Amino acid sequence: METSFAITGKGYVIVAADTTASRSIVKMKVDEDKIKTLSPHLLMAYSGEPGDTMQFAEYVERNIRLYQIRNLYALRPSAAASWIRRSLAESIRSRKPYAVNLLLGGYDTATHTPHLYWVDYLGTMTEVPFGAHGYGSYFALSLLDRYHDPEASLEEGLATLKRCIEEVSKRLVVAPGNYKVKVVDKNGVREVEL
Amino acid sequence: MNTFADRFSTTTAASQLRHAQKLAEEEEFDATMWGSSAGFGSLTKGVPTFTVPAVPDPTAFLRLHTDDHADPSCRIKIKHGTTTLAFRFQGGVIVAVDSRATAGSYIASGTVKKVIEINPYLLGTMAGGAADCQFWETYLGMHCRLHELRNRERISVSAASKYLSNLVYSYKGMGLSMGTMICGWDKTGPAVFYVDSDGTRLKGDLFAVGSGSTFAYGVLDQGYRWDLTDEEAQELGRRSIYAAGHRDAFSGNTCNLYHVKEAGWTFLGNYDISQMHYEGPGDVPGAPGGGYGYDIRVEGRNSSDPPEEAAAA
Amino acid sequence: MASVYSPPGFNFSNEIRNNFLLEKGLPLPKATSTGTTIVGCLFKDGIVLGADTRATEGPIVADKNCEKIHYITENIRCCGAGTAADTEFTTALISSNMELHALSTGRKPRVVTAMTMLKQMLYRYQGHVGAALVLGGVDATGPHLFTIHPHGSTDKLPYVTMGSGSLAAMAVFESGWRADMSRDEALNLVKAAISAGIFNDLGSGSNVDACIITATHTELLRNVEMPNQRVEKERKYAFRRGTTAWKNQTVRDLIVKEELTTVGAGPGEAMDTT
Amino acid sequence: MSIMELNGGSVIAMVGKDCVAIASDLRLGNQALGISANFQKIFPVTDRIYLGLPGLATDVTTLRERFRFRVNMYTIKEEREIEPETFARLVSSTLYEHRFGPYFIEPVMAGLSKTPSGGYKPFIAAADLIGCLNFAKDFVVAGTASSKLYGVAEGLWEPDLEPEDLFETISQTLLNAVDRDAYSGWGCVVHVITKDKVVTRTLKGRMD
Amino acid sequence: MDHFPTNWGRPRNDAYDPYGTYPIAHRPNNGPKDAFADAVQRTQQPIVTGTSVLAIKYKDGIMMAADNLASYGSLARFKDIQRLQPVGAHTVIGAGGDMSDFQYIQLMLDELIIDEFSAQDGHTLGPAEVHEYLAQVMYARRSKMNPLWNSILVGGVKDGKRFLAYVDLLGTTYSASTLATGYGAYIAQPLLRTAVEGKEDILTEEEAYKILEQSMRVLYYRDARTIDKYQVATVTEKGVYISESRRLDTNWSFAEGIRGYGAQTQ
Amino acid sequence: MPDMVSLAQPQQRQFNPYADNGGTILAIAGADFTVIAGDTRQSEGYSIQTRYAPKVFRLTDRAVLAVNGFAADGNMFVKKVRQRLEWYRHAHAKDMPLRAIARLIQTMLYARRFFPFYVYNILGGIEEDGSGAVYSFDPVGSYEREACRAAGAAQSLVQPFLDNQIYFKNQVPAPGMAHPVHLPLSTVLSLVIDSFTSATERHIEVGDGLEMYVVLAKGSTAIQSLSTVRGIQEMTVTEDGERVFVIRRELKKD
Repeated sequence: METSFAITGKGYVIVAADTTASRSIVKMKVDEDKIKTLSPHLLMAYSGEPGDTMQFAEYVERNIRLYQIRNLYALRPSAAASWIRRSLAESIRSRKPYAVNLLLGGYDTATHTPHLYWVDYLGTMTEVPFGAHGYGSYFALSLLDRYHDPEASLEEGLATLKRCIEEVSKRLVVAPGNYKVKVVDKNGVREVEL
Repeated sequence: MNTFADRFSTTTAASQLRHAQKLAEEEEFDATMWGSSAGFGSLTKGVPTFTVPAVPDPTAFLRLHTDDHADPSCRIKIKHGTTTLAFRFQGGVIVAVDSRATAGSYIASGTVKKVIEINPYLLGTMAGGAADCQFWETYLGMHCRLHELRNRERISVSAASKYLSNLVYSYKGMGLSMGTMICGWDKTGPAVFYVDSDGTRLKGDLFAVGSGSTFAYGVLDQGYRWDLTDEEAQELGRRSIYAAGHRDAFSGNTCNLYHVKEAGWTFLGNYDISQMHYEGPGDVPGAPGGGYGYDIRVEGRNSSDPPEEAAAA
Repeated sequence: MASVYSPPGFNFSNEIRNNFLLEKGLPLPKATSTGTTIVGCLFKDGIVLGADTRATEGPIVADKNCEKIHYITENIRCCGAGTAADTEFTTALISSNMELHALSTGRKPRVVTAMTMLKQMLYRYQGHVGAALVLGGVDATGPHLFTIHPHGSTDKLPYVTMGSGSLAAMAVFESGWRADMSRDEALNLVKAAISAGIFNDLGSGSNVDACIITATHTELLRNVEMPNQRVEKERKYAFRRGTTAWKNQTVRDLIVKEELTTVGAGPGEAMDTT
Repeated sequence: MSIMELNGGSVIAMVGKDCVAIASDLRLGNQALGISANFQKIFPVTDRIYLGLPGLATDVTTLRERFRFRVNMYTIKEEREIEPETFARLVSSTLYEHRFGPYFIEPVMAGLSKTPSGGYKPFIAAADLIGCLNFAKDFVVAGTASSKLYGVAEGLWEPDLEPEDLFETISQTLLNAVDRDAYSGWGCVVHVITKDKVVTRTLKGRMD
Repeated sequence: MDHFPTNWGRPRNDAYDPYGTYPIAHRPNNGPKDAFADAVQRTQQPIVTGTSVLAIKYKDGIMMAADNLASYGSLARFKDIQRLQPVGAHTVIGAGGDMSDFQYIQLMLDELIIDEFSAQDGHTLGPAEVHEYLAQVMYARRSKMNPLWNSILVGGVKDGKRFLAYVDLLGTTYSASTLATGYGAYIAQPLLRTAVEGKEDILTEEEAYKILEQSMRVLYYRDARTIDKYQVATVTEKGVYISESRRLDTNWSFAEGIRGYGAQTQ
Repeated sequence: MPDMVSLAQPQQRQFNPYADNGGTILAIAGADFTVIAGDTRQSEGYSIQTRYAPKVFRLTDRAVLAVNGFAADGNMFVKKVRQRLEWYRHAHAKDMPLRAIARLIQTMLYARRFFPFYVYNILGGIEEDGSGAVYSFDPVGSYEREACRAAGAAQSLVQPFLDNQIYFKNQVPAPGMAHPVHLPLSTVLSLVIDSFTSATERHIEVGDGLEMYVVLAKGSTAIQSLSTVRGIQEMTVTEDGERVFVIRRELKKD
């Protein structure tokens, strides 16, 4: 079952998503990257209806890129999140809605602050210090309530993330095996190994 | 109940009259029941009897008329219990529960006792239908006492839980809902058994049951070790129930904490979950001091990371 | 959203999403409805309309003193029962259409015109606009009283009732109505009919509103009877200041403070304004 | 579980002496799971009008944007600030436009309206999800805890409360009502609007 | 037991199991959703039915009225059915609902009275006892899911006490100074309450009769299952008296001026 | 499963054996008294069946039971409880103590686990130690002892109000002061009346009349505050023990 986490820390956001692509009861692929880099300082983890996820992520990616080309600078995280939410809220009113849940992690280079937005397929959006989607959230959120520190260093942040992943694999019947983890901070986006 | 079928099998006026006069007699309580044990008299003689509606599918009838969380239109609301946990460690068994009962979205009570004190050595927890747990665990308590009287020794936790499991299994599919942990200390040491209305019975070290159980597991698993000290274990139980009470809408209000040791169980206290959020559980052993709440814990800390010169400015 | 003005008519953009949520097993919430007793009757000089003032959401009273007698034109009024928003907007729409009609024809509006507009509109929506109406007024052709059902059927009778209390009110009319009553007799009868609804039907309650329309004059008697005033409470419930614990406070000052600083003129060098 | 209970949340507004107050809880849930403890449901429309939007969270944001747009258009076209009565009608007609396919929001409005003599008069109103307005003289409520709020407010509300007393009454009403509702809570925010200032306080409410 | 919060409650429509891996107990059940709306009294229904019964208290006792019609669906099937029945010397019962069930109840009550008589213990059954007995029978039958499909008014006077109460197929009971069953509860009850409440000890027999007659007339105007032929029962300290059938005089002159339902004027 | 066989003869029919008769009940325990109250309206759907149908019943001189939900089930249940209490009195030559009645009610309700009584019960009275007590039940018999409880149609309106006024929930006491643990009888009676008038305003199924039973412990001083109450009526049967009173008030009838 799809699971994604995101955690803010001192000057960064860690976004992690499982790498399983499944159809019905079959695992189609185990190294799928479900985190899109939307702009130099913006990451988006997506999960939900297969097909919709990819299509929507690419649609968002292209539009954010288009904005950057037109205006020579990228949207700030809050503005990007707002636009993405609007796209989802309008899509849910259309005949073929995107059923996609998102975690948007970005680093605002103007205020030097990391931002994390929790967005669901209905277009519900809220800014959170940490967030999760999928069944994993039922285990991870209380864990993060307990262990999350907004001023944690990257190493500490990754350790907390590891706790979440361990907990989910320990307790969730359909726990995913592998995760891809990306970090966004003032230096931009990079992938990290756990 | 066997007389149930023939009671109205003939419909002549005379028999109808006879039957109507019989109505003064309680159909589910016969004369033996008003003995000195005031109602429990016949319970000790065998399994209690239940009235079943005279429809082809009594389960469907019950499902139609009593509520589940999803359907607000069923007006016979049965109280639901929620987050409970119990774990074994070197110092015994810790049992911690919340105290909220909901009927639909309405919080029917915030003071429910979800730990049922079966006897001084046995505790049962309550998740699912409140009445199911209260009734059957009380009933279990009576049988544990009978066991003591017959065998001149305390019933083992294993036997007690097996007894309960067998009881509720005979009602499987009838609509009972209970998920309970039978916790105690017997010759084998501390023991925790999970018993539910499906008939599952599991021996284990650590269980959490109810809608908030996932949140409790999140904290519990991370802090659990076999060699916890008593204080650490108690704190872990409190902290896990707090976590569930905070995140889960159907759990909360207060946490009741019990510790089972060789000499029997002790009740350690009742802790308000909101108070734990803001101020912590108070002056109790194992408490770290300060509120458990995320916003309280991280107050004044923030993630923004301005460059040195900007921070100085 | 792109345009400043919305196109006229209903907007169905949420329909697909809502159906989707419905399929997920999430039932739609209920709109405010007026269980309601509304009545109207003819008398010698015109029409008396009446209504109770309770609006409900399920078993909860949402509004204790709402207005159910809606303005159509000066000499035509309409009582509404059913989905509250529908009665409100349907009558408002027809009211403005009547005004336009009167302006374009240059004649005083007639009750049948309003009735036809209402029934055509309601029929078009096939009962989905849940308005059950009692329409009454006096025009050049005399007094008229109609009921209009949500599906668009109409009735023309000397005394009519609608809403959940309609049976109670009708019983009063059936036993008390006569042709050619005086104004006071008719008003008392309407009050009795509404009261029967208020006291015997749980969907109706609070006060009695009435409206008397004659050829020359329309008189709205808002809360003409108030039989259900709340008794004074046994205790006072004002709290000691500081009872509620709060974490933080922000104050948004709405007074723009302007301070006048004179520039370039020291004391004693004030400008001579004489 | 109705659609209104998907995300939870409740709002109440009360009238005092020359002041009004509007308050809401801060929970955003995904059914039983709490997601955020800082989800604002009350938004300033003008200096003296506040709008509470309890209901489905995606519609909270959508309608918030929509109303801001419409109020801005009004201000530009009319060259004046919108009055609460007018704003209530704007809300009502926007919702009724979606009569068949509604937004799952039951708006609550509180504000001070200008009187011809230059003073200010308290104004509160609520609408159901298809825009039926309810102008009350005492209090209006909406959201998942509405029946609880009705009960407590009916007991505690008194006429002519001073701003500070109104703050106590509305806070006590809201806190106790949401404590009996599984889908509302996680802290509350109260705005007390008087003619020269708006005081916003975050309450120390139960966090379970 | 399923602990997962989102799975609590009834399975949703989208919960299905394409691979059939779940055991039977876990299969979703998409039965009726609303208990109180769907489980309405549907398959077993009354066949030949009587409609309203009205009763009020007055100065000397109880007065009860019911028309003589037994309908078969919308057919006015039997027009001379008596729906008021004396029980013993102090009581009268009036029934709406299924007439065959009512006749069965009559039979049962006859036996009861005979039993009581043959005991010869100096006691007789009064209205309160008859009502209690009926309530027990009706409640027991509803508990067997095999109800007697009636709503019954029981009225009487014994030992100087007036008694008037209601019992229906569910065993629900209540008493008040004015009672009505069927459509009477909606149409006649408001009139009766206005006319009687607070005046129970003042109303004379003539006044009481006028009130009931007027209510029967309104019922005849508005309840399509009522005819204009009815009986009135009076119970006083002297005993039970059930009148012959009477006719209502009715007035339809208001209809002469009505033309059409809308814009028609001729 | 012994004795669990339902009626064997095939009967295919759908008949709803339940109805909802509205109304609200409430009970508050004090230090040495308990107040148990209920409105007297019985309704079904939108029509009022009667304006006076009692929902609160005296069981013994120290126990009063309030029932709410489906009226027929409620009346039958009270009758059965009274019968069991009568049996107990014959067997033990004393009235059953309150906490035993509570357990009795649980087993009686649970005996109908598969065909529940649609009844919400609140039992109020005086415990053997002389303290006031309230026990509240769900339809299948789970119960707990509390200090105050509202049940029925308007429970969600009344209960949070009582939380605030009886338990002082969410109220910070004035500096140096503490909230009282028990309220005096006169205050409790006022709160009960205000609860019901508030519920009448906002809930259509509540109204017509209010019946408040007051159970006083032996030698309770709260009796003084009852002397000025208008229309009070004593229901006590035994002497030198607990005393039961009933107070009636009108509520709005719309």
